[in-house]
Amino acid sequence: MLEIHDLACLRGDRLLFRRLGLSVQAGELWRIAGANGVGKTSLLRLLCGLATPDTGEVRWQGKTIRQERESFHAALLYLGHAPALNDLLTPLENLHFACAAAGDAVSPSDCSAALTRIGLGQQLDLPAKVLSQGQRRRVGLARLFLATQRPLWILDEPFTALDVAAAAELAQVIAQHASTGGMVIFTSHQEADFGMPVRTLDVGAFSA
Amino acid sequence: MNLFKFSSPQTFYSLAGTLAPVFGVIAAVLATVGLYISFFAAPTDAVQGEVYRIIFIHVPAAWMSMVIYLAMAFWSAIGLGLGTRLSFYMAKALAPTGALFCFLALWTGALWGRPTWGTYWAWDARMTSQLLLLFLYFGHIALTNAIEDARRADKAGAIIALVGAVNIPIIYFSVKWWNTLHQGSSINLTKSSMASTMLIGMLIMALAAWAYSIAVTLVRVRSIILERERRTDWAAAEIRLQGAKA
Amino acid sequence: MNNAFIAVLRRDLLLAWRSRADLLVALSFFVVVASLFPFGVGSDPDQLRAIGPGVVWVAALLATLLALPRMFSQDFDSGVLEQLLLSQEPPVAWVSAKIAAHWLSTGLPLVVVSPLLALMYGLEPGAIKVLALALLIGTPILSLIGAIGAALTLGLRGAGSLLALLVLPLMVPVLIFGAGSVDAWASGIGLRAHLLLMGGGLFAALALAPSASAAALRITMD
Amino acid sequence: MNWDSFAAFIDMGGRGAFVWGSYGVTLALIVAELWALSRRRRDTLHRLLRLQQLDTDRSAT
Repeated sequence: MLEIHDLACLRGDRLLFRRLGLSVQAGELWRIAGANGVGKTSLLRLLCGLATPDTGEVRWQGKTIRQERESFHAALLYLGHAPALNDLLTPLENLHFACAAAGDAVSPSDCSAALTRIGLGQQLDLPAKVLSQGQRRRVGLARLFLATQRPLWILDEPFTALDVAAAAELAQVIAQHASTGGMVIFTSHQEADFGMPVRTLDVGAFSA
Repeated sequence: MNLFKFSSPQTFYSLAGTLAPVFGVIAAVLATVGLYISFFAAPTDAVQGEVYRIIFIHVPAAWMSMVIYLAMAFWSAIGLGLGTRLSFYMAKALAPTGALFCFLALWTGALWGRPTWGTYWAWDARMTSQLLLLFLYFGHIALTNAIEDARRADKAGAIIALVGAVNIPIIYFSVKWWNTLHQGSSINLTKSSMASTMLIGMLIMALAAWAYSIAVTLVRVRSIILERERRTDWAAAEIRLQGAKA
Repeated sequence: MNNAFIAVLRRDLLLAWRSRADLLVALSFFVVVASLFPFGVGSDPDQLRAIGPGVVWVAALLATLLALPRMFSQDFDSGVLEQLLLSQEPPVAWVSAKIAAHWLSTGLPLVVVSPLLALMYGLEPGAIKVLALALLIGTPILSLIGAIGAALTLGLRGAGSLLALLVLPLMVPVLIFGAGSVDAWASGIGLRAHLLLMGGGLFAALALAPSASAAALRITMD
Repeated sequence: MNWDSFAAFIDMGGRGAFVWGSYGVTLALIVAELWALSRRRRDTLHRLLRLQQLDTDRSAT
């Protein structure tokens, strides 16, 4: 269970938001809404501990994520705005590395299965730099299939550059994760049908 | 725990406001006494004649450049350890004065070296370490200025100050080893028998430099505090008040 | 613990192999810089023999400096660094792996090529071996110290010259004892003291630099 | 008193250039730092005042 108390975030000289509170229970789906530049990505980075808040706290299972860094990061999957790929490596190598570096024991065959499932079966051994923007995002998203044991998913604009079919499959994967007791926090411009209730948090409501 | 009362920027701001002029006056008094001793009370040196009087600012400058860098490392450690923003402000406020004294130590050392050794720069162990310390100061100031985000600049500056401080003794002893290897034992700038008046003069000038550094740092930290805490109510009021006058 | 270490080490070495052209460029920089000095100093053999070790060491410092930004910048731009910071294993693990991979791909080649330059400066066989040994112990320290600077200057404009200003003064002791060990051997004093001191420096750097770099990276990504 | 005349004091045993070169530059740099400090304080206050007005205008609209 993720709780946020009285969170404030300063970007350079501008106060993005303050007194932001949120409580995410198991099985919940949260969409972070707000105009561009209001601090959605900054909020997500605060939630996963990449950035330290000016004031306020983020708690995971009751303890602040600064104290419980290791166990929090074991339970978290964060997919940033840019897909974390290296252009010289193939999608298979990138995905396998991403899991191993995060500490998940995942075999190359699981990775290639995940990649084929997300529609990159033919591109397994091409260097990532030849892939299209949409294909690169899907390599990043393929990690979702391999991170089901991580309850908290924080996804920054997961639906961008995806065609309709891929977006529908992604929505289905997210809904399935939430229904099995996972928590998903994501930002998105387009509406997506998850077949379940989606709670929304408007960051603009907390802006200074 | 009123110790932490002073660690809040607001209370420290007013405290620094009262202390800065006090240390300024102390510095002025000590400097006049020190200068009187260095020029009028201290006798002419048998070996070096009058030029040794440069010692009365060369040695204090060299000491202060070292003391201020270690103070910066101290505040950096506290800032990183306890996360108190004020400690980072102190480290940032100290850097320019430290670099100034470091340059002065090199400048006066060179002007002293010319008549004594015949060259402005003789790769003497102490002077070479002083030069490297100046590079450490430039590195710290350049890094903190290159980073826009003030919070990241503070912490990055703190890390390089600590890494630098850990390396100072290593640099000093390796330069000393390297110097004695290539040049035999260097002429010790302060070897000439220290008449007591000379020693007293030097100590008073060192204390004057110390008081001066504190006064300047306190004034500089006040404007850093205002800059960084401008969103708080007390700082906004102070800015309106002082801004109108300035 | 070793999961992330091995994963990052293997990947970085694989990447180094795939972009080995860049590594050859960095290595050729080392050779070019070292071979410039005779044009400035003259080709008198005795003089070259005297300045040889020092020149090779300064060139090694500059070559390491040139290759340092690459240690983190590629992963910083692609977002991989963010994912690494979120790994459940402590950052010291994968930062050490990155530094080790950086040394293996850029530091070790300097050691391998140094005999070639030593010959160019007319050093006798014994001196060539001592120089290579000193570089073998010294270049990891350069990578370790450089990693802190690379982490601090990540993503800054003018990071190259800022990095040089930050780390070169800290590398002076390694330069002194590295170049000094060849002179000490040549003059019969023996190089044990120099190499022992550098060994001590290496262990100190191994203990402190990775955690300092990890802290710097966390601050940079804040 | 070491000096019998002001000229001797300035001459400093023939090393006047070096002694006054050191003390002069020290004095000059100290004065420069104090001047820079007061200018920095004034500029900071003016800049912060303008930023403040900017904020009040923005939140007023």
